[in-house]
Amino acid sequence: MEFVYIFIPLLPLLAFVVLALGGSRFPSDSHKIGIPAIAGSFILSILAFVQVLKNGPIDVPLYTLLESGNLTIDLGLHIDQLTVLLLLLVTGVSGVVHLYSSRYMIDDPKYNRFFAVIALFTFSMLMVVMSRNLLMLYFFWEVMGLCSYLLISHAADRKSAGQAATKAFLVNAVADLGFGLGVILAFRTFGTLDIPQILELAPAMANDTVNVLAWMGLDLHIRSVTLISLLLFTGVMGKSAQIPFHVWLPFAMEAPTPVSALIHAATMVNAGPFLLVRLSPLIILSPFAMTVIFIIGATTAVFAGLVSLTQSDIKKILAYSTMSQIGFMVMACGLGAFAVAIFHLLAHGCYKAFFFLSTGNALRSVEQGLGHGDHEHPVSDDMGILYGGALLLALLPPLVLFSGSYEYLWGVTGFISATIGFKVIGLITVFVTSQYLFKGVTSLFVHGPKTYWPASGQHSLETQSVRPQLLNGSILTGLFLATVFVGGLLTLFWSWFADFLAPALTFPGVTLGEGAVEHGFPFWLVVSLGVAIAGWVYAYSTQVRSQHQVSRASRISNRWYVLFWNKFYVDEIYDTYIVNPIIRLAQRFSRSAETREMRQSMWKFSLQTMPLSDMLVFAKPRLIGHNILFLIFGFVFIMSLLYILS
Amino acid sequence: MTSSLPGFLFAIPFFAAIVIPVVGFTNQKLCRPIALGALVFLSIVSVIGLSEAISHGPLSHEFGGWAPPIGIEWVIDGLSGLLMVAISVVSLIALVHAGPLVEKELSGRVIPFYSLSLLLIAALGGMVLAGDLFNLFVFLEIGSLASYVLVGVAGGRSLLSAYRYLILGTIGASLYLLGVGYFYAETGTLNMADMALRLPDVLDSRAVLTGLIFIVLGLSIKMGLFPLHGWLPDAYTYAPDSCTPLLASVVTKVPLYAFVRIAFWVFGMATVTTQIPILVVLGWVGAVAAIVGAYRAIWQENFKRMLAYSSVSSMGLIMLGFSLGTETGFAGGLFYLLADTLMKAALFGVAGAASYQYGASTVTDLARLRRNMPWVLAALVISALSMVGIPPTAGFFGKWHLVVGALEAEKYFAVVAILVTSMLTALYFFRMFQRVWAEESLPLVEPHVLETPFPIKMSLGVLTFWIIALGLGSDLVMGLIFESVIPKGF
Amino acid sequence: MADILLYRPHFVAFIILFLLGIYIMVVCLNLVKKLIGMYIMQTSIMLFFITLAVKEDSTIPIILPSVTALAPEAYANPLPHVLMLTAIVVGVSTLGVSLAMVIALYREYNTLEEDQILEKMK
Amino acid sequence: MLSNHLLSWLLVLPSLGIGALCCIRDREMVNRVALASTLLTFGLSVIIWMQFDFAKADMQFVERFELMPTLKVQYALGIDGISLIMVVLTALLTPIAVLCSWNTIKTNLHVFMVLILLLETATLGVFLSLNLVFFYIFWELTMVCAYFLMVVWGGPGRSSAGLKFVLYSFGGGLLLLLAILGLYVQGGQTFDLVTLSDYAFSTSTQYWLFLAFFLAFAIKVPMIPFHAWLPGAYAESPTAGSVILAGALSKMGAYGLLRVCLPLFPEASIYFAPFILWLSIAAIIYGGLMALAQTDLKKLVAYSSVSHMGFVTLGIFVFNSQGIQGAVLQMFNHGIITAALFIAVGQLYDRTHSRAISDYGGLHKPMPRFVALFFLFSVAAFGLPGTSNFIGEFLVLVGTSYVSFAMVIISMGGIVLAAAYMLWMLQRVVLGEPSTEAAKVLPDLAIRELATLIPLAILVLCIGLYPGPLMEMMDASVTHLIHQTTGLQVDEISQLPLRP
Repeated sequence: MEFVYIFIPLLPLLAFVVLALGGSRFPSDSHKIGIPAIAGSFILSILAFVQVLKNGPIDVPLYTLLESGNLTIDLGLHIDQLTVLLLLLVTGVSGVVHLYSSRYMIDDPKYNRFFAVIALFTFSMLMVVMSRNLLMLYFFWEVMGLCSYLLISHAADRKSAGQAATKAFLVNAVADLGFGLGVILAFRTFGTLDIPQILELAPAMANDTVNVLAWMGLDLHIRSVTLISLLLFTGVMGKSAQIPFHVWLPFAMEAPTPVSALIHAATMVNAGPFLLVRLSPLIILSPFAMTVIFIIGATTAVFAGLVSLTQSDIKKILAYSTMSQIGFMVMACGLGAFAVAIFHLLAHGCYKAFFFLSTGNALRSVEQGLGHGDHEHPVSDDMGILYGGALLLALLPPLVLFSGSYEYLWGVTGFISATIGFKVIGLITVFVTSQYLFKGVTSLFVHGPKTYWPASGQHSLETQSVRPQLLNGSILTGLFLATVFVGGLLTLFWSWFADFLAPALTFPGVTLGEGAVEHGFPFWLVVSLGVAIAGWVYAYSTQVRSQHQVSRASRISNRWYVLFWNKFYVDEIYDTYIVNPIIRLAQRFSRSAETREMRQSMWKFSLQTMPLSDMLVFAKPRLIGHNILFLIFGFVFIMSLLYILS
Repeated sequence: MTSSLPGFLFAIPFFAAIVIPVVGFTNQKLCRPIALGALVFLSIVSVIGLSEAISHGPLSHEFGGWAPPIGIEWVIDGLSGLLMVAISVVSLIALVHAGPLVEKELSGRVIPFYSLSLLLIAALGGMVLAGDLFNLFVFLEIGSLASYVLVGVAGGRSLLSAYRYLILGTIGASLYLLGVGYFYAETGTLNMADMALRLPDVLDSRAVLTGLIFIVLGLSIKMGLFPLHGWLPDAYTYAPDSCTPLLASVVTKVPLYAFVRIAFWVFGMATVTTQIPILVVLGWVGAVAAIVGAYRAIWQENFKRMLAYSSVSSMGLIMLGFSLGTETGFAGGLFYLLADTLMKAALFGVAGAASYQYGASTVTDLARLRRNMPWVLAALVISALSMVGIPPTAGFFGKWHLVVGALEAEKYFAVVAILVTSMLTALYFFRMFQRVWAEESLPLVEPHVLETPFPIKMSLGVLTFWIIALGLGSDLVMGLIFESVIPKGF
Repeated sequence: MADILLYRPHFVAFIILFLLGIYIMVVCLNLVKKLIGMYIMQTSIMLFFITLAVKEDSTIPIILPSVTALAPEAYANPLPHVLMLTAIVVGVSTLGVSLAMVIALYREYNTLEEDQILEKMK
Repeated sequence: MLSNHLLSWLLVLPSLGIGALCCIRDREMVNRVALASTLLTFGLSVIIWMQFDFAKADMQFVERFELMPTLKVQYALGIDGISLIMVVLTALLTPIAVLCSWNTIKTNLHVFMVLILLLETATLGVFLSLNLVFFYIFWELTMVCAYFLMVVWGGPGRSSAGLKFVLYSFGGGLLLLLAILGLYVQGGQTFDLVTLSDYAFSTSTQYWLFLAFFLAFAIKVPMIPFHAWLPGAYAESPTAGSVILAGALSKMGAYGLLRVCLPLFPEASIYFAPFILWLSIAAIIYGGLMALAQTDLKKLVAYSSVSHMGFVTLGIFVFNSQGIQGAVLQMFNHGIITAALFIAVGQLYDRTHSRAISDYGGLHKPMPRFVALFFLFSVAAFGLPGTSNFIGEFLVLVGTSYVSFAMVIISMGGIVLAAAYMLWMLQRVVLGEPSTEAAKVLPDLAIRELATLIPLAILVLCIGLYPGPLMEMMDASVTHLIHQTTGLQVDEISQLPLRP
């Protein structure tokens, strides 16, 4: 019976294979393969949810990938409470995006490629959340990156798309270096890569240390759990666009909007927090790692929020907002509030998907020559949805974080001093979030969209008129309502949620106590809601007063503004201090190899003989070389004397 | 019958050499069939001689009824039989190859060419067979005279190199004769076998040492051993293309044979390595010769000159092999000698063919072989690869045995020298290939290019075949050498 | 040194002739002069051989039927003479060939001076 | 007859093809005969694979008879798990090489095909020989064939590249000869590998012989200070030449290390291992950096090959199951992937006659099928999970982690570099707008061209997803090899401690 769950990832995979191999035969019907597959997965996910709810985790063994010495990699699916929630999220959002795209992308020349890749993506994301083995997880973690690359470079004609895709992949590759190292270290520490086994063994190995400077002959012992956690967290930082690996996400907005919704907001970037939660029993053993995670998450949350304030492109604003939200989840993980992070993750996934999709709609209408002040008629509907969504998103963090059992949950790690920092950062983020979202939505219609579809002839008014807006509108509305419903429900039944998730997070020594719910609806929730609304109002008021904040700002704030607007110059710093030096070094190597080749003209053997050869003593242009004869001369003389003297 | 075999071996080419002018006077076209017929006969007889010598021990033939040591004795044993076979077969092929070339470049001198070639072959045979030192001298000079003339027969520039060859060759011969005089003064005999018995008593005498040095010097000039190779590059470069395959392949090898005969049979292994350690010196000389010859070959633009320096290098290698003082080294040297005979004949044959058809003389000109001459090109490639030492050709196994010998003798300088030489050889031959298949488009070809004449193609084909066959049959040849050639004393 | 001159004067003479021949071959630029040097060198070797055969109070090694044979010691060694006879033939033919070459060279270059020939060949 | 001498037939089949080709001039027939004979060889290699007993560690299908008794040369062929993989690789790549030169070789096609077949015979011979003399003969033969393929049918810079290649290879070959003969003189007058591996050499002898062998093999691999011949040779060869050169010939070096250096000179191997490991790491990084700076597509692939072979040598000299199995797997993968990349670049070259990256761009529009395959091989080249390189690199890195984590980190940096140069190249070649008008109408791959790439693509994915069969194939042999090198018993090898 269990093996039926193999079809959860298998259906999208089959869809991918069919589309990739034969997609060109039915170019405009590709969605007819993708959508049923995803729908099937979604239904199976619901079944799995019910099953898990009833009987607890499910294990589906697959096959043995490889055996080499003491290394054995058994692939298998592990479906527990955590997985099942993410399965629902992924298949759900993916299904919606499939539906949406079937209309949105209809006149795209690479229609079938698009569906093939998102099917592959869905497959690999499902495998990431279901995989039982760390290597398998890493495996699909990378495949997701590949899909992201393929989708960012979807509009390959644009140079910027190609650059963005390369950048996204490379930043992730650097980060995954840490991930890979973490996998290897985990194997060397635990002797296995099976995640449940590792989590079981972890407490026993808590005091195991690694001498990281052994190769220099020095002594610096670090606990291996700390090291593994940090290394794996590096991968998380890449995939979830945490500082300092965040640079790729804004550029990834080169992808079509449904992709941004699916990958760069709702699912792939969520893999990071998911991994942290999945490995929570391991990470929690290392307070140092927890602190680092907290700091990175918090910094990202604030930083991304600040930057997004200054952006004028709606998709970039959303990208930074995503970063900020995920920073929030990571921060929660760093505090030990894993359930909160997951809750936030699910809610954010739904909201963000909705938000991006509606932005796509809005962009479509603006872009058809209707933007820039000519937006009264077609825009107004969408404007309402956008504003509503923006408000909701702004209120999400406080709703999640300052409700329920957060205090208890993050109190688990026990460092009280962080409490104040957490709260301050939380409030700042809330304030900033509500502000930038508002501004983002308005700026879309004030400044006009900066990127997305090029003004090519592809999207003519004819195709525009064919597209039924109604369907998309209804999907969005449905999604919106569903998210509100689910969000509200979960908020209200928080304790149920926490209890459901608890088995996946349990680790020896810590148990979720009763009474977490009693702390619900405290003072802080009210405060944060207030702050959010204050931000909203502030943004609205400034927006009304002036559209050009720069001109009005004082000199100091002006400077800050420029700093934010330039995203703290992180891209420039990377280019100057990392990318360019490496390329320059490579070119220097290459040049020196070339000049060496030039110098070795010996290889080319110019047609003249080498002058040196004429300088050799034995080649005098005389009939009888003197040297030879004098040699003989001398010999004869000496030998004759020898004989005579004998 | 069999006891007079050595006599036959000399007589066949010698009488052919005499008959040719007589017959040729009436009908010039008969020269070639006579010469080739004589050589075919000679080859057959020498093969018989070799097999007889192997199966029944050395055959000796006394002249005029005088028994050795007083009488003149001709001996055919394993070594001389082997050399004889090599000489007769290679010169047969070389003369087959020479046919079209002679008609083209020596059209007025067909008779002297064939006559002198046969005289040269007869003299070489005589040297190989001679059982006493003075006889060897006489044949050395006869052979040299023939080759002087062959070098200069085309006139022009080749005359000067022939003259130079003559002067230096005569000095060499004189030195050899002088050395023989010293030996005679000490031992009172000229017969090699007899001298070998008497020499041990007088080894302390400086006269023997002096004589040996003179002989080695004299033969070194004749065989073109560095640094006494001065005559060789010019002679090979300017000699007519019809003569070079013959000259380059065997003429220098036979003086080397004479040296080997004297060093290992007359003196014996123990003497030349310990009491009069001439082999040590010659080992070093051979090593330097091999390297310098190969190095100088790199920079040659003229193809035949490059091959000439390559001969200098090969001679060094062979000498190195003989001087290693181990059985394998000796056998390796001998094997390489045989291999080099074939390879040089083939390479100079290619040079002749190239110049016959395209007037190509420089390495760069060889590129023209690409057009219309695939078989010649193939012969060039295979023989060049053999020179470089690519398996499974003869050249490879030659180097193989040399290295084994050097390793067994623990003479590491020799190992290094062989390897360096191989590397340099590879350099100039692959540089040649580089020119042959250069990126530049081929120079405009003369409007009417002949088909390569059949004799040239055939002889090159046979030589190439033998190069590979000798490589693949290396085991048999080495077995034969180990069994019936290696002198006592190792 | 004096002893050598006294007891082995023939060796000294041979060495001097030999070296002289070589010296001429090296130093003289005229091709014919070189040949002269060459022949002197060859002759010196003959001298050397012949002197080897010499014995004091010996007679020529010819046994006539009319004369009773003496003890072997009483005859000069005949072998070197025979050898040198051959060597002379060889030397003469060498000289003949070389002179023919010189004639051909002269026809080609109109000179017998080495420098000039080399100059013309360039 | 056939069943008793399977390995000999493996050598004979291409030779039969050579014989047939000598009599044929018709282009189409020449192609067909060459293809048929290579395919038959491949089929035979698959049959051998089927009949191979994976559980045994020692040589199988052994054939011996005295060939040259005086020289102690035996005709000895045998195969174990490691050489079986190499044989299959070679037999697989050659038909593909024949296919990809179907129409592209304009002159002397039959000679070209003869050389290809000869090269195949020689390469197979290297992998099958149990006698060092045979090993050497085939070794040199490969060099000669590859040289002539390069210098006759090669690209514009072929002369100097060919000379460089042949001199390096020949120098290496001489060292190999010296080493083999040294082994013969020192090791009881035999050339037999099986006998020699039981022979205990004294330590100093081991050092010298090891160094000579190592240098010879390192030039072939090539390892870092000896790589100067590589870019030219790979870039200037005709496509088929590059395919076999990079695909099969560079494996001979690594194979030699496994077959000769490790089992015969265990002490020396362990003594020099750190040095070689650092050289390998230098190769990984240096090759990556050089590839990053290349403007020529073929040179880029060539330098990436330096980097990949660095992983192979890295894996070999860590002396544990993961490392060596990973290395062997990497040899196979590198053979397939680099060959495929060369074929792809060759297909581009056939269309535009340019190898410069800057002459391309926007290929995704006119050539979608090509781009899909090219993309697959490019990402496979830097070890994206799902492709075979990932498994190999991961195993090598796990193996290396037993030695040093610093090395693991640096070599992972090499993987990132690989991703950088490959993706950057893709960005410039595949993405964007076509650079010229002509580039917009390039024809997509024809069936024959697809037939060269698709089998390789399938293999890359299959091994990436299920490397089990290959791992099983070499498991026993590798364990035996480690046992010979380190002296550990079999159960110790499979249960290495968690931390060094």
